[in-house]
Amino acid sequence: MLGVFQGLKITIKHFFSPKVTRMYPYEKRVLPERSRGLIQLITEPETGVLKCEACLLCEKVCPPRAITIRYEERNAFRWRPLARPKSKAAYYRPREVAAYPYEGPRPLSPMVLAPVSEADGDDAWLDGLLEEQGDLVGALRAIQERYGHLPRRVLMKLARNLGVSVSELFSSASLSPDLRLDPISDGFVAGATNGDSSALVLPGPQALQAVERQPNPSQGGGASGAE
Amino acid sequence: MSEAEILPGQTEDGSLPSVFTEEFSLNLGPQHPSTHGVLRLLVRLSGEIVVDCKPYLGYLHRGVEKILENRTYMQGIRYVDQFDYVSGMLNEHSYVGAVERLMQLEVPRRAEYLRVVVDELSRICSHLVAIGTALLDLGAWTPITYCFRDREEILDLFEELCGSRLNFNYHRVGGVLFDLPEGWVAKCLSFLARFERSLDELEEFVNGNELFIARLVGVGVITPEMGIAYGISGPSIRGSGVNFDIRTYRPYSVYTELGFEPQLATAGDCFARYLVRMAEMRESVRMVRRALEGLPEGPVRARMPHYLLPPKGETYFSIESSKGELGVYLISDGTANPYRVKVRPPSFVNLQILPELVKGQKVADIVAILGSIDVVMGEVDR
Amino acid sequence: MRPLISVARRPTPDSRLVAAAEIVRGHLGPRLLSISYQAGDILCLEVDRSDLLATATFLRDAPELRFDFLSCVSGVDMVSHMLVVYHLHSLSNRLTAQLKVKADAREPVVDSVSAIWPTANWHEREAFDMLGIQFNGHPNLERLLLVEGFVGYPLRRNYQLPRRRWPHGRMVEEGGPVDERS
Amino acid sequence: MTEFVQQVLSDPTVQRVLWLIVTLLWSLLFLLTSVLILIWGERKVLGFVQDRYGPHHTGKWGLLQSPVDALKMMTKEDVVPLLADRVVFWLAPIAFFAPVLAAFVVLPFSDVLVGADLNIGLIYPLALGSIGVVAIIAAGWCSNSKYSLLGAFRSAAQMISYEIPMVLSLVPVLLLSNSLSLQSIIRQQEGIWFILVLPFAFLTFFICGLAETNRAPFDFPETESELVAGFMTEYSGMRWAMFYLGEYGNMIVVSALAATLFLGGWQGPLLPGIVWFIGKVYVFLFIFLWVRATLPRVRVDQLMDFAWKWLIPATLLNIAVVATLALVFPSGYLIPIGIANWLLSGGFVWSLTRYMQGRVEKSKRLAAAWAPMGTAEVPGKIVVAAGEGVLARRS
Repeated sequence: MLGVFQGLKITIKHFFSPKVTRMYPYEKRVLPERSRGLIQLITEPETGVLKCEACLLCEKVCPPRAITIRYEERNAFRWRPLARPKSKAAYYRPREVAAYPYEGPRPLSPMVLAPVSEADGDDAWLDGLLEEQGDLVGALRAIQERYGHLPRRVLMKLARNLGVSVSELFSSASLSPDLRLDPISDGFVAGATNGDSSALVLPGPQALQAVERQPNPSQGGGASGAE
Repeated sequence: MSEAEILPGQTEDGSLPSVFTEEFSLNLGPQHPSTHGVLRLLVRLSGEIVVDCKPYLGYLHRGVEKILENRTYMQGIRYVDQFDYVSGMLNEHSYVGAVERLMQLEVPRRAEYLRVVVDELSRICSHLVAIGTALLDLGAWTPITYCFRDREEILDLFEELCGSRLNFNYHRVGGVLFDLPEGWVAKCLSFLARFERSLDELEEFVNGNELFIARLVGVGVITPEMGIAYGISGPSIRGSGVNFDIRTYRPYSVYTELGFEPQLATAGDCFARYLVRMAEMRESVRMVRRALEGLPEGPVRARMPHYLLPPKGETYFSIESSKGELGVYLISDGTANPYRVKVRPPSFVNLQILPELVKGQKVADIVAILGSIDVVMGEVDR
Repeated sequence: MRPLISVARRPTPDSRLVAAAEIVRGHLGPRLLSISYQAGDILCLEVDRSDLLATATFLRDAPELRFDFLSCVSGVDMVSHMLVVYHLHSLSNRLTAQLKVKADAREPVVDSVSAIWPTANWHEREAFDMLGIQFNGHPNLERLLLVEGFVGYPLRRNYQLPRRRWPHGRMVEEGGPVDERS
Repeated sequence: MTEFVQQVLSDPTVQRVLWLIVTLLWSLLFLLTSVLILIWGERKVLGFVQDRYGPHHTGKWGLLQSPVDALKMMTKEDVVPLLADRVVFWLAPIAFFAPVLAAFVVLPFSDVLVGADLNIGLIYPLALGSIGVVAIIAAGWCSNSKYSLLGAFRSAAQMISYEIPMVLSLVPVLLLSNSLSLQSIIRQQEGIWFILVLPFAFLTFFICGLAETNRAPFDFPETESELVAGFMTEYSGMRWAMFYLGEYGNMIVVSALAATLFLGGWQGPLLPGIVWFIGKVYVFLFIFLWVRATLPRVRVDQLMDFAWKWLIPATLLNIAVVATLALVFPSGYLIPIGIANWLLSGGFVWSLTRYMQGRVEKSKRLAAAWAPMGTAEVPGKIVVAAGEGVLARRS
């Protein structure tokens, strides 16, 4: 029983020793400088210009392919002279900031939006659209026929014309099933890699491609042989 | 008496035995507080005694070996990190070591020393979790909180070093990612001093305690022959006196320079394995201290091309992870992606002996034995 | 493409490994298809499928070799053929060996070594599970990690991940194994 | 009108009935408040032992934790399994809680404040304790589930096999106080508390108390590893709370008994009797919580072994020793009995430690036969001899 009493001695010592709990919501820990927690778009501290230049490296290197970057050409003000004439500076289209209802200074959040570039595509036909169609859904269908889907840029211009928030347009567009908000894409195709190795009898690239097309013996057609 | 009417357990002449017992099966897991992760054990009991035990695996199978074939070497490190999620650094070291061995690459000495420091700290984390949860399954509520309190300090050190607390992504082919931030060495050395005192306290708490001895001694005995036949490695086999530690069996990195000594116990039961893990933590503390004191100057990473193209060929490289021999059999076909990565996870192999050990023991011992073999399901199911 | 990294000259194998190689070559003779050293400290052997069991028992029982610790059994799909690789440690002589066996690409059948090294049981079940390699004489060869009703062998080169397409905004999966349970 | 009331009040039977009502109210009040304190105390003590604060967000120091739990208990749905035997299902929690409340009548809170100073005061609570066993088996049987039946039989076996040493360990106290009524036992301890004279009896009594109430090292019915929650698996809501109340009530009864028998009940220099008594009860309750936070669970067969092979012989030996010494020294028998008892408890503790060390040595001897296997570059260092236990020197 001596061991039991020794155990009790230790626990009573801990009963009176200082505690290590950190009251999370009230005391937060200062994260070390290198901590890779939240992925954020950061802006230049002085000018508030986004640091991201849409080099799309993060999208390419992300192992689980979790990052997709949509970028637009931006020729607004830049501090650094353009290394290449046509810079791919980007801004990241936030969700509803365009419909920011309040006047006055906008909160400078990293998701800052630069103004919608006016001179892209002939959107003059948008202005008289509502009168022709008579109702909003008709206008949206007209846009759909023209572009194949409802591009966000056009929707925002339409909202600006109607003086209404874009989210109303979004909600009405998403109500009807045939209106599409995303461009049609052919999806993700996974393929095996190729390559050969002399030390090993590895299949050549052509052999691998040839193999890809044949179905797995136990796959597709009927019950598998091995079962 | 026709065949159909004989009840189970009934003798031929039709008389029922005095005590009419019937085996029944009990499902431990997969959502079970004391199986470490999602492991399901179908156990057939007759009263208290376990008649048969059948583990069911695959609940955490993510198909990492297939994913690794579609990722470049650099991207693969993130996936290898998630095998044994309580000691991330050791997994990375095995994958990165395999690629370096394939490329016959000389890693700068400072990087090797940093790898030893980080690996041994990660081993301490893993052993703390192993011992804490094993004792929790026996019903002792307090040791696990002492273990996790110390583990938090190590995770803070890792966060300062490489930025994250679970998926570290710190090892790179040819070295390590960052050098030590200033003030890190002092923090680490002070932690080691505090940690040794809390290890003494934990040992005082558990070693003499009659209840722990009653629950752990003589339970789940692995004889050396049985252990080697079942391919057990790590603290589980060193608890039976087999001197098989990859750091001295096939020395890699700078362990020989740091004078590493494998820790053995003789009894081969759950208590011996617990003692080996405690001794290994003390050895790891010595290793980290020696590595930090003798840290050579120099670059932290060899000069590597951005687009890594290892030569064609195959290699088998294994390190001593906290659970045992973590081997990586790598076949590369000269392209940016490995052709085949087969990982030899120690928990997967050590778990194979569980049904063997549990037959004939009591129900309450299943959890004690499982805790002493120290299995992490992320590594078993890959 | 010129290797960017200076590949150190091939390290010379250490003496004990060479001695072990002589013993193996002496015993197996013609049946030994190839013998080589990998980075100087692993003895690589290749044997035909038929005399795998004989070689395995020899490697385990020969007094100078005593490869009693089977570290890992891995299956590899080389498209032209299926490869089963055994990695062995000899705890008493501190040696490591690698034994390779080729099998047919579509219907791979290999003898099971679980009688010699009991640890091979789950290794072989996993190889069957992932690559469809049949192991004769295995106590209970069934799927280990994948679901019982899973169809197809994922680690085979011709295993096609299901392709995802988004016609009209709804995700559709084509190709890939047909799960007979659904 | 008033003399009628006086005339009624003066009637002894009416007085006794009124007094019993007062004791019922008083013991209910004491039971419920201390259960509330215990619910909060258990989590706080467990927390403080583990270097953390325990409940903190409900109320100032988490003080509202128990009312919140009670509220949760009431609002939770009261599930009755389909094929359960409804009557027994409804009756079992009551049968489990009633004896606990009944036992309060005999506890001496102060020299005046006692329900009924029965002359069989000591046996009464122990007898009520065994009714709890019947309730447990009923609960296990009627919830019609494999786990609860197994848990119920295990708990029943445990409580029965620990009741015997519990009663036997109290016999020496009777020998000294030669009276069963608790008040007189307390008065006997005027000069010296029995814990100083009979430490061995106290040690065995406390261990059996732990087992009686399914607490600390002996709480395997509620082990999450094998049986989900023992006989309480199918209960929920208020019914489960009744079992919970019953368990804490049992704890209070056992601590109260220990306080009266060994620490001299309401005796104490300055403060009034009742404060002393409640203080001592809470000291023992703290020990219950402290032991639960420290020790692991014991296996079923080890539990039975310990009871039958260690506790019962030990208590019988204690009775024999105390009885003979009482005969040999008819007058001043306190001192020799005290010395003998201290020696006995020291011997018991030491022999238990040695027995456990023996098992460790045995497992090492078995392993000595194995041939050393595996040669690495560096010969392995044998870890400190496997578990020399508390006497281990750290190499």
